[in-house]
Amino acid sequence: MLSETFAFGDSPIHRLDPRLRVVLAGLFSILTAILNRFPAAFFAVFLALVLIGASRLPVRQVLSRLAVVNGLVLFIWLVLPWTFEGTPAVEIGPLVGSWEGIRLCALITLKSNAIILALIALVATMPVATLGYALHHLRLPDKLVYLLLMTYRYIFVIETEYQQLARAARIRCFKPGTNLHTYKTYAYMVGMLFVRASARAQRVHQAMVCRGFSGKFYCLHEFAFKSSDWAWSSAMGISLIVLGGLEWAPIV
Amino acid sequence: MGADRLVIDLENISFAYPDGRDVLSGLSFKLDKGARAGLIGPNGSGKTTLLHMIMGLIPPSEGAIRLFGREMRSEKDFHESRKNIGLVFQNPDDQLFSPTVLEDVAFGPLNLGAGPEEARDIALKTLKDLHLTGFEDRISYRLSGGEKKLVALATVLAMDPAVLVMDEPTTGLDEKTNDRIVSILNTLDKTLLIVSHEYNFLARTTNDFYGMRDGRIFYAGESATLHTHYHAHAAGEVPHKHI
Amino acid sequence: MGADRLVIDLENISFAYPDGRDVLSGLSFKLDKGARAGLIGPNGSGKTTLLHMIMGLIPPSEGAIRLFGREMRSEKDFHESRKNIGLVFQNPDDQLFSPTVLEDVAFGPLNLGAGPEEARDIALKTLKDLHLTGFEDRISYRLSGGEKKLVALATVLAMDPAVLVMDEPTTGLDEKTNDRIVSILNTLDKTLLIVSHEYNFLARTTNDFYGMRDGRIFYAGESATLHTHYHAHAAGEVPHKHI
Amino acid sequence: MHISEGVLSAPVLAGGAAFAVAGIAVGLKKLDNDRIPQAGILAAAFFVASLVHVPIGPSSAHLILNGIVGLLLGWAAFPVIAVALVLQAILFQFGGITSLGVNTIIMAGPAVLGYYLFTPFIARSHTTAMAGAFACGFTAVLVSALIAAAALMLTGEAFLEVSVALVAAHIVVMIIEGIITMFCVAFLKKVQPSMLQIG
Ligand SMILES: Nc1ncnc2c1ncn2[C@@H]1O[C@H](COP(=O)(O)OP(=O)(O)OP(=O)(O)O)[C@@H](O)[C@H]1O
Ligand SMILES: Nc1ncnc2c1ncn2[C@@H]1O[C@H](COP(=O)(O)OP(=O)(O)OP(=O)(O)O)[C@@H](O)[C@H]1O
Ligand SMILES: [Mg+2]
Ligand SMILES: [Mg+2]
Repeated sequence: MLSETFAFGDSPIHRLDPRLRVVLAGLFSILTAILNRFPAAFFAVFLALVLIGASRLPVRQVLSRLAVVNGLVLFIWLVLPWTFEGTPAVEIGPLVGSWEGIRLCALITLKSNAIILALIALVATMPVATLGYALHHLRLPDKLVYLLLMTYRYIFVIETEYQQLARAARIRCFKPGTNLHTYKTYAYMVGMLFVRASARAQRVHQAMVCRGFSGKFYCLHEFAFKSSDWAWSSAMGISLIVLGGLEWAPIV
Repeated sequence: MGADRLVIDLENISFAYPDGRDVLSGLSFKLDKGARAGLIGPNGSGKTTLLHMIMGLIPPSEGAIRLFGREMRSEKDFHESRKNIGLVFQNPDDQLFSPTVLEDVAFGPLNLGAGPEEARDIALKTLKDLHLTGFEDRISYRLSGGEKKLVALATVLAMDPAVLVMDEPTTGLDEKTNDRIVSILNTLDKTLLIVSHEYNFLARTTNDFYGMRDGRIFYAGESATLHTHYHAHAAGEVPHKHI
Repeated sequence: MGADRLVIDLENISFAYPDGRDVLSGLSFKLDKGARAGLIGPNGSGKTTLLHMIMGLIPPSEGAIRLFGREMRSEKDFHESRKNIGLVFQNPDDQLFSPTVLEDVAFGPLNLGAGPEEARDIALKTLKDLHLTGFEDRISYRLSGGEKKLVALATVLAMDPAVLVMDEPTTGLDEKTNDRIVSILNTLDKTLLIVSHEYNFLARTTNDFYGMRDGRIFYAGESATLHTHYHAHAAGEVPHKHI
Repeated sequence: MHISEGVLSAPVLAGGAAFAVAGIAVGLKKLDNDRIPQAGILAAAFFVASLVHVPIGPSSAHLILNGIVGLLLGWAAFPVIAVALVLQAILFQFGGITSLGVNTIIMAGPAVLGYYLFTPFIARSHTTAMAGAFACGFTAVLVSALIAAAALMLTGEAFLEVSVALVAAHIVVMIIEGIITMFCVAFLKKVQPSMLQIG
């Protein structure tokens, strides 16, 4: 089942102005993504952990989200060190792992985790609707914001529809396997989701028209920048400058 | 009973969906200001199609639609008439497309030109009138079926239409929610047109009944001509109403 | 009335959806072979949840489910029991996902191991029994509401289950389709469990009534204890039945 | 299919973002306000369908479906896929902010390509349409894998083997996507052909 696990909580981060959180997450991600030095990467992980701490999210669920990223990171670990030319570090049979390869993998690991942790702390802590309004205030095109909100509104409806179809198959003794019958069944279910989505979209559009919709979108939500937002902006601003400093300051 | 009292006046309407069979054929129907009418008919007889046609969502292949005494010719005409005729859809999930209840209810007023503040106030007041105070920040998709129906009604009432058209407002609802909708409808001072399969519900909310058959509407009786008869009923402890 | 005559035996079942409120709490329920039982309860009282639990689609948080005298512990157990218990969903759109009626009805037999030819024959025969001959190449999605309900019933009957469980088989259907479903059910020689809000329908198809309240099921009476009383009814030309 | 955060180099990320913005702009331009509900609800369906896991031998894979999305939406696939990726990032942390551009290109580029290459076949007779649909599903995933590989290679030559492994790991997925797309198109052609823009 879909759910917004982290969105509804009460913490200093949950109370921050959503616009600020989106901007901070963006800046932090971009800065971290282009880092190359270890001290900076470690500091990025540290900052992300501070944010997670401040957001008071359940540790176990945060860790389970990290598993996904680290699955991909693991894939890189399995290939890259052994194929990267450089100073040999370990040998397993015919395979030679290089220091340079290991260094690159370690850097990727730190950066990936730091960015995802910050994303969880800053953005996953708001309902998608709120993100939509924040993006609207940050001047994203109306159409894109509306597309996001519409998609968000209906993923739950359609997910329930999918669950029901999957149940309908199960009660008729459907057992998935590696065979054409299985793929055909899934393809039909997916096709049915699309057909019903399209029919629903037509009805939704009619409902919008009935309520006077004429192509213009409005936003009811206003945000207020509070003093705590200023405090967090300054603290994060300084931290990001330190992060940049660790990366770009000349080595002494 | 001059023409100025007619809010809905359909003349000789015919319609078929692209893929064939006639749904409406030579249908005529008049609804007076202040009338409260019920419409009954078998599945697929074209009730929903008819309501959508009144709202200007489907153009008739033949015949004339007059609303509030004016003939409807273009989308622009209907854009005006929709301010005065509100339709509650058969399925509330189609009607509640905004993430939160407040936005959904404010959507109509915003389109009618209200400012954000004003739309918000109208929405809050409408919710209050339907005893839905406290629902404004609820996420639409998480409401129960009955709550969704009530909020869908609120989205339409927020536009304060003179005519309220409802497509099966009570299917699948239990007696309590049913009763609540009945009592809300009975305090409204609007022209009503209600499609339903439930005689009981129609008997409690409307004054006149129409039936639908072979693509046409026929008058089926006044409330005064209602008759009563025995019917079988589950007893036991299950709570139920005797009317 | 030995334990071997019990087809469904639920003991002390409790369940809550992840987001909170208890839906079932300490529910017990027994259904004998050959019984025809109706279940009535307000919206959201957990009727659908209960039926899905019997099918093994939702695991109880507490309590035991015994079907045909065997305790159900794993998905594998349920995979077996589903051959003998068929569920017709509340919403036929959730049940039909194949492009054509024939493919939909043949889906169950195919999963039970029938070859394509055999599955086709079973499907055609089932459609014939429900007087749906000629429907095999129709597109399921485009059927009318009532036709969909009948095809959904066919998809389940094609698997020839000993027990038939139906979730609101008649909501939103007109009287004619209603009557048709009643007469089909009354010719079936199966154990029945039917959820419905319609007393009338239950009175015509079942022998015993159960109610649902506060997460439990209670016995509400036999058909013999049914009582009758007056009720308001639309007259006029609209066809309707007096029972 | 997506590349996770922290892997790609700055120029690749920036280039991906620039192309994605351009694609989204074209897509939005072709999408008038009246079609927003259509695109949004189809995006929701795409999002949900891509969570479906199908068995492959002892393992399983989730569906990608960008081929069919291309056939259904054309250029609108760009904003639709971008929105779906944003939702995946927020709800499950699949991907993040900086790789959003590249990932949009990886998924939406082949969708639009498939739309131009294969729509003509879909309208034809049964066999041709089925072959076209299979090719569309297969090619979309293949091209996605190739773009992802290219993004990695542009980041550094060290990723050559990772890229090769990535493409190789998706060969079975390509076949399955081809089959699923084929049956899905067969379904749509029967049930609602207007959705495939072939009346
Ligand atoms: N979009 C559509 N395209 C083609 N046929 C349609 C469409 N919508 C409805 N129909 C068909 O038109 C007929 C009338 O449908 P309509 O929904 O108006 O019936 P209804 O009286 O509202 O039925 P119900 O009581 O089931 O709601 C039915 O036969 C239906 O299958
Ligand atoms: N997937 C779900 N997640 C969370 N809550 C749910 C879910 N499905 C149902 N519920 C809630 O559980 C309760 C019981 O639902 P259920 O569908 O079993 O009721 P019901 O008796 O079948 O009602 P109805 O007469 O409306 O069909 C309701 O309050 C409902 O909102
Ligand atoms: Mg209808
Ligand atoms: Mg139910």
